[in-house]
Amino acid sequence: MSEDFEPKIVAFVCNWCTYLAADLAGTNRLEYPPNVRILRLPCTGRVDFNLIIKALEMGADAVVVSGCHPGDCHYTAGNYHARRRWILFRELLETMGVETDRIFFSWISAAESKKWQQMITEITDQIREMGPYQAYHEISEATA
Amino acid sequence: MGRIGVFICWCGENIARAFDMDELTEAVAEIPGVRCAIDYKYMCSEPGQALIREKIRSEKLEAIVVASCSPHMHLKTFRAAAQAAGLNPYLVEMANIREQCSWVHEPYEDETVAKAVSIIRMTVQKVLRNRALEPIHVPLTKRALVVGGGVAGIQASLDLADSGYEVVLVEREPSIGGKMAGLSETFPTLDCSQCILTPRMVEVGQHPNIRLYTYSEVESVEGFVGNFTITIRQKARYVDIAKCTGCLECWNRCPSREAPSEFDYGLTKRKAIYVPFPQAVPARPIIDLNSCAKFLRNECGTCLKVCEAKAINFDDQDKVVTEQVGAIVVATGYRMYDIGREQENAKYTGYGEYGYGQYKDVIDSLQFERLLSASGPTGGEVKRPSDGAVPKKVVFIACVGSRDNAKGIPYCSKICCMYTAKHTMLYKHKVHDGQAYVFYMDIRAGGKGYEEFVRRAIEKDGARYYRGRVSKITEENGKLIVRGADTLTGAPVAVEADLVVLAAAMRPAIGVLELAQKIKLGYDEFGFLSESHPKLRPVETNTAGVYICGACHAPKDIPEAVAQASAAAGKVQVLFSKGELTREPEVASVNEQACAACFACVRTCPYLAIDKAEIRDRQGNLLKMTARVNPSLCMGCGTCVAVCPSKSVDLEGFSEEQIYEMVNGLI
Amino acid sequence: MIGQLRDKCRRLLQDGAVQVVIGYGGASTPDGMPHPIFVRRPDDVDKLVWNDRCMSNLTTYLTRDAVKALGKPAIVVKGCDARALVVLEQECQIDRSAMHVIGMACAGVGSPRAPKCASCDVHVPALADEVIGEAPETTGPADSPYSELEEFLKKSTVERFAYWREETARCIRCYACREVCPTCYCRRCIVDKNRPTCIETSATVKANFAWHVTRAFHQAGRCTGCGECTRACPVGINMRLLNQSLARAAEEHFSYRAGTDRETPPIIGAYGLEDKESFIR
Amino acid sequence: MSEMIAQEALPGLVDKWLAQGKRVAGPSVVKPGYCLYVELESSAQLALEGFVRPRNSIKEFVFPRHETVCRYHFSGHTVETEDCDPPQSEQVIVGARPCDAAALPILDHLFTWDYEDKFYTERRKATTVVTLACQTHDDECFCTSLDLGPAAEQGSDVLLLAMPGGYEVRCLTDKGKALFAGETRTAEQAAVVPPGPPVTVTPETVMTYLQASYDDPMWIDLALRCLGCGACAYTCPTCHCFDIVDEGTAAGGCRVKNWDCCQFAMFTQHASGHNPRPGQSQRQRQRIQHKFRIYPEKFGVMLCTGCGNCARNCPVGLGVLSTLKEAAGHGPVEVGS
Repeated sequence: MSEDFEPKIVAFVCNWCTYLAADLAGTNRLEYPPNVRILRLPCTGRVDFNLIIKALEMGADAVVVSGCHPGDCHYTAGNYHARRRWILFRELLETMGVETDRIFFSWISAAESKKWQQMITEITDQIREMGPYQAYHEISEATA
Repeated sequence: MGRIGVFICWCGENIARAFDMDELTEAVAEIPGVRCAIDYKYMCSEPGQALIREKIRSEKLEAIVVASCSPHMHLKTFRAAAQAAGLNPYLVEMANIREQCSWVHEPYEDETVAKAVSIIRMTVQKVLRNRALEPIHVPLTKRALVVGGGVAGIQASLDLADSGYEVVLVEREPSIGGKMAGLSETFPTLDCSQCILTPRMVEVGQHPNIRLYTYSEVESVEGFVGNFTITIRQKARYVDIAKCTGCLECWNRCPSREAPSEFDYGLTKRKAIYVPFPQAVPARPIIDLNSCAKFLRNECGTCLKVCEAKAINFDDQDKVVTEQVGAIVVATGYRMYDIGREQENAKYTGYGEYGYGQYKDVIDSLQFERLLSASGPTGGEVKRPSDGAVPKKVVFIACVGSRDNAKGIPYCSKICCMYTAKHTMLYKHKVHDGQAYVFYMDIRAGGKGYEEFVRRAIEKDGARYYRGRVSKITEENGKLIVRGADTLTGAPVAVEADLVVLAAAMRPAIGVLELAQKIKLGYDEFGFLSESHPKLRPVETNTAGVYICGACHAPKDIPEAVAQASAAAGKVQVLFSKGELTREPEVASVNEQACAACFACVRTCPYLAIDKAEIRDRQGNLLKMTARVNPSLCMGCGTCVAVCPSKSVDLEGFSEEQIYEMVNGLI
Repeated sequence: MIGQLRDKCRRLLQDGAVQVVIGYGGASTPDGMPHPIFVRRPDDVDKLVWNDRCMSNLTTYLTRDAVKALGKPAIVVKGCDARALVVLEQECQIDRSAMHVIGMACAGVGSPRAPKCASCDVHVPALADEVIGEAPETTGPADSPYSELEEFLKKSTVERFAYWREETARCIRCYACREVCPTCYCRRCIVDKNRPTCIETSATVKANFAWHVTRAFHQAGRCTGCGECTRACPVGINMRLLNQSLARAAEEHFSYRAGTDRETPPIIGAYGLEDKESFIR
Repeated sequence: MSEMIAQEALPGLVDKWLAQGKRVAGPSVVKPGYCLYVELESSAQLALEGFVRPRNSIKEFVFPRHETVCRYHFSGHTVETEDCDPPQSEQVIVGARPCDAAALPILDHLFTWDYEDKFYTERRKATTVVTLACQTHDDECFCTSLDLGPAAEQGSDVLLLAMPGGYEVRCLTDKGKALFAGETRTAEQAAVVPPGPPVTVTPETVMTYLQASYDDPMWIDLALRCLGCGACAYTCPTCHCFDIVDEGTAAGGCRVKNWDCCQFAMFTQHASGHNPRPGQSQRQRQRIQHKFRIYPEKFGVMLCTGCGNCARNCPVGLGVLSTLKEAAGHGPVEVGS
């Protein structure tokens, strides 16, 4: 893998837990690689599968979706609805041969800044190791 | 292309130390749509805000991005600043380059700088699609419904009524007062329960702002916060309480005395026409169909003859009335765990081994309260039910049901430790040569004066406490043999008791689930109603405009129930404090033409904020069905958007367009 | 069978119990596939046919405005087609009581037999007002509904991706798969929405891939396996595999089979506290 | 006497074109039951027998389903645009059916009559069409009704006709001659042109009917079963509608030209929300009227070559032939059970 490959990681996070965990990581000066781009959404329940596909089309090498732990959703149940959709969506991606080891789902509470830091660090290292998501980049560039 | 202003904050050194601020500002100025990019040392300071206001005006900015800290920190600040300059506050977004960039990444590294530009670019992409929004106004009926007339419901009703709001109080029983009306004295001060409660009950009965419906139930709840329509079923009482003068001649003359008294928990019998207890509010009688000779055999009719007010009406029917309210307080209280073998739910197994229902002198603690009460069946003398003898040895068993997973309940009922200590004390005060024994698991006496109270029961009034469970109760020669263990000494204990009192677990009142479904409230696996947030919104629920207090939420004692009731009333007052409701406009809305009316959103919405609606033409013909969001209920989670296959529902502030354009900014 | 069917439909139309029969009619060629017809006069019921080439799932017409405008329908369904009625009813698209459902006992359709027929367990339609014909003698489904998928999943991720890259590259975006599907009834498909463009309309591999992900996932817990999408595709994209993948997931994780149970709510829009989350960090 | 190429020599010729760097397209069985015109990587993919005709048409090699016509990118506060050029490389379509090739002159006219669409014309100029005369036909074929036939030459540069041991090669244009120069030998006999499908409708009767039947309720009945997909139009050799859209990101994007279809509700949807063809009956009528009345009235030629692809690809068996028969008063063929 080329030395200067910098993974492009897109994170869709909920406003009330994971976004705050990332804020807290900042407050605590918990350093992690800058490859992640955070998109703030109200709730993981708002994250549609099309967004994950869109991120891959935009050249993401990995996608993270993260929100409140079960039972802690600011909106009571958004994360439960999300979880159910992910269960199904992962199966579809498996069948389609999309590399599901580049798509991460996690629960990170507002207090778990350390978990956020660790997860992003791990994912960045892992993707750096795996290399760019060439197969998807290729179809994104192919015309027909 | 847009006239977007980007204001980049140094945050002193917090941001500035990670970037060459001039270069960053230049790079941002090149982002398509950006009219001007300006950096400043402290954007949130007054001069910083003044700079923003000035630029909004001078550059005629259409929207702005403040690149600084987290929106959780200062979004409100900058929205207010924009508003002061005449820019709609919802045209302001923040790019978080401090918490999520300068504080966590290596300063001056290419990737760090690239990330900051990227964050700002994405935010510019978003704000280009922001729309000016206005707060949502919802009309408000400033009347409240209180369900349940126990101490919590009474407190909530009086607080609201005293602050000038009309209250509709619905009580299922013929009188308000709830469980507390039947208690003897209350811990830890030993005030007489009725002495403190009955004046409050009378106040409710006479309050000009309270419309009291007793012997009534909530049939249906329609509408939403500020605008509920309540249907109430007034069950037939066969006595017109408007005509009745309360002379109680009917009661005196009724020949029947067959039915077990509900108020005395079956320890006594009552007549067929009766007032539940002397201090009842309303102090008006009711006829019990199941014990009245008129209804059973078409005989008698004495009450009809003696009633001068002509208030008896054997043809009485249930009446259904509707009330408009803006808020609902649920205070439906609790009931006791069914100790005997018979259970309505297989999850709960009861305590057949304790002989409750089999041995007359094994009673529950609410029955013991009646035996202690001056207004009780024994006039306050402790006499056991079987033969009226004064019991010399009384065993109290705590945690009957509570904290016993095997019996279906893992939770602590919280008040049993205290009232059991109270029972031993009151017993000792009445039977000086008597001995109280208590079997307990732990003593939980957290509360003002509580621990001291329990110590007094043990040390001053000589109650003997055994830390251990009772395995079995048997009857031998007129004595109840209570076998248990003292785990502190490791020895088995057997007490020959004259009376056994079981401190049964608290469970939510019967029917609360049906009510919860009508009001659309959440509840836990035991049927206790769910608060919106355990710490910060303890009396709110996820249904806007509905509040909970008292034991319907969880086991609690009187002071807590009352405090919660006042809190719930306070929340209603906050709700009622404005002329109308104003809500954040970042809510979902449906493109009704595109909507296919599959109603996946309706099934998904955690707040039941989406309804099935009809679109009709001018002649009234149905054109199509559609989902429709009630903006007064929507909390803006956006789960509906994700499940809508055609994306016919969208969320302001996090619209499909905004989010996709942000992703499109990931270049 | 055909006599019974025509008699029944004649009576329904004569009595005014229904205004239209949605059934199968003559093919344009002798061995051709009977096509959907809409019989509105008792005299025309002889145009109705029934044979093992009746492929179409006619329930797709129930949600169409032009068909709805004809009045109360009677509809001819096979067992597999009838499952779509359950989904349409759950999703408030049809009023089951406002239609007459004529179920046809079926031993399988297509020559060679359609792949779905090998795993058929609905030879006799459920939810029908009456069933015409006798249940064929079978010893239960010959095959698991997911055997093709299971075979496919033995390939590596790279092989699977390459397969779908090739399949979707052929897609011409005619949307026959969407239009023929009874449960794809949106008034405006997400792919036709351009603010924002979730899925590009261009027939590029990227956009075709996104389209097929979307089409399939929108069927999660809803697809009843009638196979019409795959049959309709002019370029032979094997959408059946994708549908199977989600149907299997629904069955495995939520014990749910779309279109078999009117009482259980659809799995999207509901959730379970115990839903699997082993893959969530 | 005729020029011929041996059966076994044709694959070699195809590979030779490929080796010359030409793009070569031809029928190929991509999976059982699905024969499509595809871009060939080698002659091994080429299939010339065993099917009536491919399920798609050759139009996509001159009028692709997706084509970028220009690019734009943001540079600071300006937008820079960049014109795109159609590919110039030579291509050969081998094994085209006469009904496909016959569509090319129609498209040639259409893409040049008022404005020259260089994306079409450049591609077309670089294309040589080697048509193979039909040996078989099925019940959906009706080329003969449109004055074409199994060996029609319209639009072809070379016409191949099967004969024992190989193909008779009829070079019809200079481009065709160049392609086959030195590749053929002279044979004793000429190929026999096989019979085509029977003539079932005549354009004249159809035209007359269509002129009078704009408001005929037949359209409503006919369209009831139409599902509104684009399978007919997208596999039709002559359908040529397209849509121009911009697709891009914050960096820029492209303006693309994609196939479009008059059977889609969105096709005529106005921004106002109004749709002049709100129902499938109007859209079906439009398709037929356009092909057999409006276009011929304007340009003198029917917008159809009788290939029958519409019927073969329609999920509910609705093709123009059955519609025309109905329109001409013959009524559709009904087959009982």
